[in-house]
Amino acid sequence: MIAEMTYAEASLLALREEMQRDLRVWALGEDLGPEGGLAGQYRGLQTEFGGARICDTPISESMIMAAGVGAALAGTRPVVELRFADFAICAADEIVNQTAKIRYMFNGQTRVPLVIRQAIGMRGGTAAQHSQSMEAWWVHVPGLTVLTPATAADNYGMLKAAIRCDDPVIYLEHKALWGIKGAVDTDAPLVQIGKADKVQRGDDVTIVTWSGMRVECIKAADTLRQRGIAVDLIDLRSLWPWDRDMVMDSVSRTGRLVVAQEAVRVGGFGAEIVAEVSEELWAKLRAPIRRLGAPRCPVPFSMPLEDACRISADMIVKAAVDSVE
Amino acid sequence: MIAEMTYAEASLLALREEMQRDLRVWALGEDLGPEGGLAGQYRGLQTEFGGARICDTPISESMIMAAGVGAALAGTRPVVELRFADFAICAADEIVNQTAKIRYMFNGQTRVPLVIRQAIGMRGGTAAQHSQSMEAWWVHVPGLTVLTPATAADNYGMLKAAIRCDDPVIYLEHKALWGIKGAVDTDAPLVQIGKADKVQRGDDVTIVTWSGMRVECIKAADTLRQRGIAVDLIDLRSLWPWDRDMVMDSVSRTGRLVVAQEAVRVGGFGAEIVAEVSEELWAKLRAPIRRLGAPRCPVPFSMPLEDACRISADMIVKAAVDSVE
Amino acid sequence: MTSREKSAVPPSGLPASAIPLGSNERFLSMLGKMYVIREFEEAAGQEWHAGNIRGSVHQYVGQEAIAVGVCSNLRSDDYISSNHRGHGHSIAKGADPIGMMKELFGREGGTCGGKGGSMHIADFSIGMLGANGVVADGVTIAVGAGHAIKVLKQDRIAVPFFGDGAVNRGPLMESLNWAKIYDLPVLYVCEHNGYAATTRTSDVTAGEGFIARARSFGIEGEEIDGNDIRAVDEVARHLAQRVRGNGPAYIFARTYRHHPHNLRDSGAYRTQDEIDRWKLKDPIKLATSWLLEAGVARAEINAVEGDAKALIARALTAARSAPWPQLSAALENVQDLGAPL
Amino acid sequence: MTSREKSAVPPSGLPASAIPLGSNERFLSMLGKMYVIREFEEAAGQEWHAGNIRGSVHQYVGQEAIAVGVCSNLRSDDYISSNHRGHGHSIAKGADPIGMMKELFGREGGTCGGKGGSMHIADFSIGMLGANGVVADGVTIAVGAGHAIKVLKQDRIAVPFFGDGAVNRGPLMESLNWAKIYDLPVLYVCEHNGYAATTRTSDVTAGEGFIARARSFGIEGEEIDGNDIRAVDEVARHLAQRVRGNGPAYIFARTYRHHPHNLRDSGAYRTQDEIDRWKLKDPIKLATSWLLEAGVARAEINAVEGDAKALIARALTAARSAPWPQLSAALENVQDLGAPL
Ligand SMILES: Cc1ncc(C[n+]2csc(CCOP(=O)(O)OP(=O)(O)O)c2C)c(N)n1
Ligand SMILES: Cc1ncc(C[n+]2csc(CCOP(=O)(O)OP(=O)(O)O)c2C)c(N)n1
Ligand SMILES: [Mg+2]
Ligand SMILES: [Mg+2]
Repeated sequence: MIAEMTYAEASLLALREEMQRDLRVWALGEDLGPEGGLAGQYRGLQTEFGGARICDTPISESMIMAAGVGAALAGTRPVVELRFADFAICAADEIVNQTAKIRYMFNGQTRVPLVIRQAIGMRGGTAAQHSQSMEAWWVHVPGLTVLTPATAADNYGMLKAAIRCDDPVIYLEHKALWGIKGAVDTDAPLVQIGKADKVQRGDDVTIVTWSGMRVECIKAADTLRQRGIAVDLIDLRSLWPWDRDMVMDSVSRTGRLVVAQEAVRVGGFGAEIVAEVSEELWAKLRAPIRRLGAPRCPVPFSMPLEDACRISADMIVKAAVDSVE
Repeated sequence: MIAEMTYAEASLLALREEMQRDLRVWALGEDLGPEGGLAGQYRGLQTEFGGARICDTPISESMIMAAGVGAALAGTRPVVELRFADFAICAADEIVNQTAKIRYMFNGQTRVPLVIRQAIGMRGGTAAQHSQSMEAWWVHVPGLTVLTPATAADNYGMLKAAIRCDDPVIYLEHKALWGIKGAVDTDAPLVQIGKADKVQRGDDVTIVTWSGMRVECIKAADTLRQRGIAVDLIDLRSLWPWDRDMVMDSVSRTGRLVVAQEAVRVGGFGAEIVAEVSEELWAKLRAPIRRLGAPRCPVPFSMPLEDACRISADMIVKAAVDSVE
Repeated sequence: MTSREKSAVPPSGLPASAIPLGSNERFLSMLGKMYVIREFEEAAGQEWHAGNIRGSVHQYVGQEAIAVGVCSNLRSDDYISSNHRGHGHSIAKGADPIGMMKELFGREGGTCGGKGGSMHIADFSIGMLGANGVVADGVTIAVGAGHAIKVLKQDRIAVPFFGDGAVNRGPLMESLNWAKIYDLPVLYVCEHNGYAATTRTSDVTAGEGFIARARSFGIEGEEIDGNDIRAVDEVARHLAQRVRGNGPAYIFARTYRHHPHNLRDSGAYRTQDEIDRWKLKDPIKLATSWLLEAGVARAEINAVEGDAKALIARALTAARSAPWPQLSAALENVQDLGAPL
Repeated sequence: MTSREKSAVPPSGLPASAIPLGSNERFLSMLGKMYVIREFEEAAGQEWHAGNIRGSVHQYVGQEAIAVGVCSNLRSDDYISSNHRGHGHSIAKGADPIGMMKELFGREGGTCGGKGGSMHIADFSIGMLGANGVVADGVTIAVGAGHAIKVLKQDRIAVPFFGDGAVNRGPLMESLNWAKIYDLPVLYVCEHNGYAATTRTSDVTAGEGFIARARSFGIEGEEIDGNDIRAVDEVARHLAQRVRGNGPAYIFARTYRHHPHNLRDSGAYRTQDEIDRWKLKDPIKLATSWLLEAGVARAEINAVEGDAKALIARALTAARSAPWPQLSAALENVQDLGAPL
């Protein structure tokens, strides 16, 4: 079946199907039942599956996360909804010191099959404590798989892949994408974790991006096409593992790379890509790599200030042009 | 006065002097009084200053950190001892969402003058939950200053500078350095935050490092000298801000760079240095940059496995030689 | 749970009905503050719907008596901290509603220069240490301020306002232990409006709730009708006195929010009937009818209401016409070293 | 605090003296387990001082009756979780001390292949979900396991062991609320040995401590002499039964650790007198003298002690001669995708 639906609806459908398919799958978090999640990603599921499998919780982020861990060790496959990624930081210990390390410390006696959902990114005035994109943190933590779907189709296919993954998956949905529609083919094979999406092909410059920034990059690529610059645009969608092959192949060909991320540039995941590419393709680069990311400041509330911290299509265009010239 | 003392003793002296100098300075954390801190960094201070200013706390990391924040807002200058850096993750929310953002969100109405001490690194079998080096996390967070002293002199001068800093400072002491002795000149001007230490000069290859890895790099530089390779060795000691000028000057001259870190290589702070240097000095690099760091796995307990995750002097030598050849 | 919680009122608590009345003038001025908050919140809601205010807005309508009653008994150098529903606390502590409205509009001259927005209003000049977007984090910070008061040997007190949803967060529970073992001058104010966002807190709160928890740490306090400004005023005065120079206490105030959690929430988890019943106990209505009975003239009440309306109208005009902040502000006040970048 | 906590024993609690005795055989086998733990711990300490074991070792000496008494009343498919002081819990639940000793030595064949070490021993084959290096995190994980039991409609129970220091961590307090609101089959076992590392817990624990806190969440349980294997056995049987298929309960066991917090700690925060007094109440001594009184022959007791010594001697020999793990193990079992790297 191919249907048009929003990014939020796609994940709702994915979770629903996985819960029907596997009785060990359940979800827990704040306000899942009455509200159906921040963007309706859980709407109707409590009615369908009951309060035990769509479990409304108190405001206890540490315990929400630990409940997921313990329940994963005891034979279930929890979907842990932490809402705003900013609050996931309240459960950082449970994620880093427990979730990520248990399989390893205990030498593979157990796995920790769970999905940790967090909404990242700016969305019109959400300000310093509700706008962060902390993907770089999670990539740095051994044991974690980190996904950043950016389309409805990927939010369907990747959430399913995440739920079926036997290791803990950090699943980062971007708030600004929730309402964006796209075609979802429910019969397509599941997205393979670690495979990037080649959004468009081109030979002049490679642009690597992920999550909400995909939208800006597509705009930028259109503008660049009009200027005669053909972009090889890669939406990584999986940050760990990331699709090294696709990126290296592309940059080997174009010799030029722009990395565009919404997160703070300093210490952002973009640095890892730049470091890897510059180490590996040093001899093939035809221009210095350009790395875009937010300035190192908290996200301000006021609209023009917030905009001043956003990476725009214009900035991406400029970086690509600089690179080509 | 110039005296020989250990890295731990140097920080003890620094804190003692700062507490004598400024009545607003106080310290809080677990087991500071009876034990004097994990490495005796607080030994005798409770007797000298009393339990109110050397405050023993319950095992409540969130509240320890938040107490520091609230107390900084209310006119004191707390030194927040979080012991193992791994437990600081239990207070990540208070650090990231509050400490780091308050000055900015409130538009400079207040500052948050406090020091967050955490012991990082491996030290002989401390295993997965007591060995982490998470400096990359803190550098990525706007609002935080991040220091990693590696010598007794720096642990004296930098702790003082941190306590006098009006912004929150993440202060990372390496467990393996506690017993290492060095000369401390208590009359020297304080270390300026953001200035790296040029450990030795050389024209063939630049090695950038910090914290415990300084020791290995010095060994490596000795070996390299014997092989006729002159190393420009930089101990950053301040990761945010980091001494861009010194690094860029050096690499401009040598054209070659090795970055050596103990932390997990993927997403480690080393990636930021590599990305910056490769972006800025692209045209001047004479060899691909080499970035060393731990494999992306939790720290194993067993000695040979732990050693397999360590960056050794030999590995640094090899990277430098590869770079020069 | 309700009846048992009621019985948990400690012996030191006076029943609200026995609280001696203050002067009419005092209550009239408090009513005025309540009106300012009410008008501010209704205006904020309208402007949000009109697209002039972005982000989240959590209105305090229905709970005004708590902020006003408590803050009327604080000194200006006492500290308060707040949560996501913070406008009322700021106004009650003395923040300027014009600056606050500019803040909600994200404009220059806003209390935080437009950088904070609704959930991040602080005013250090009046001891308001900040609203907070993270549930319960304002509480732990206030306890930290209480710790500084003790270290500095001052005689201020620190007052965190928080909701019944915050009661289940571990850091808040750590704070109760902390405030008690160090005997910090902290007056906890729990605003029990029955809900945490769309969740009925009684469904996710074990045992007797906040009061039982506070008491298990050896912290005593009083339970009050948070919609009765007289009760709040009296108990706050009494407990603020007790806390000053001493250890912690709490106020547990039952109340209700008239509006949804924030302006995006459909409100479907509450019945109209429940809302209507609580609206009958609207703190402003209650105070008005009681003041009329006490001999205050309707005209005087109309006057304070009118003043509030005028003030908020001025705030709106000021906010609408204020310029946007300078773009350079985005990179200012991050930190002294290593910024901007 | 002590006397008031004592009075908090709920009506369901039987005083230890009234507990009917089980068979001598049962207690003799428990004594044997206690000896195994004791010998294991003393050996671990010696080997640490000899430099054969690295990292931290927290010995359980003096507290053996709690692990043994509780685990003797669990099914092998029941779950336990533990803390940094975890050897005793693992052995009591049925882990192989030989594998454990190899683990402490970091050798191949260790319970966790040498990758965990003393603070990270788990044995999923017997429901041991892991020791933990982060105070209180084993508790929240066990509550999560309890949640799975409920989701899967099983009749297991989950039993977290933790110390009196853990009681002040927020996540543990969140867990009490959690276990109660979902009515999870969790039996909390608080081992109150008076200290958290070098801190006297009474100095940093407000109110009546763990029991008062648990009860404020509506969780009941029993306080026992944790050095009396009979008391632990009886109460654990009773409460494990009550918890199975039902909501949470607790055991609050008073005890003492004979040795310092870990092998680096000087122990200066405790008096020799205090230690000596508690050594008189050594759980092994107590059980021995009571078993002798009950007619068990000294030879039988010597036999279980001898067996324990022999077992641990074998464990040491095995550990010393076991090979180091293959270096490739360092990069194994990180995760399926994106590893090794
Ligand atoms: C740590 C954290 N978790 C979740 C949220 C999302 N959230 C914001 S307000 C709220 C409900 C708070 O309820 P309560 O404390 O009762 O305050 P009220 O809204 O009723 O005034 C929630 C869940 C948050 N801001 N912070
Ligand atoms: C979150 C956290 N904070 C601090 C520590 C350091 N630490 C390890 S054990 C311990 C004391 C624990 O005391 P208790 O829970 O009573 O257990 P006991 O050692 O007495 O068995 C401390 C502070 C830790 N491991 N984790
Ligand atoms: Mg509420
Ligand atoms: Mg203890």
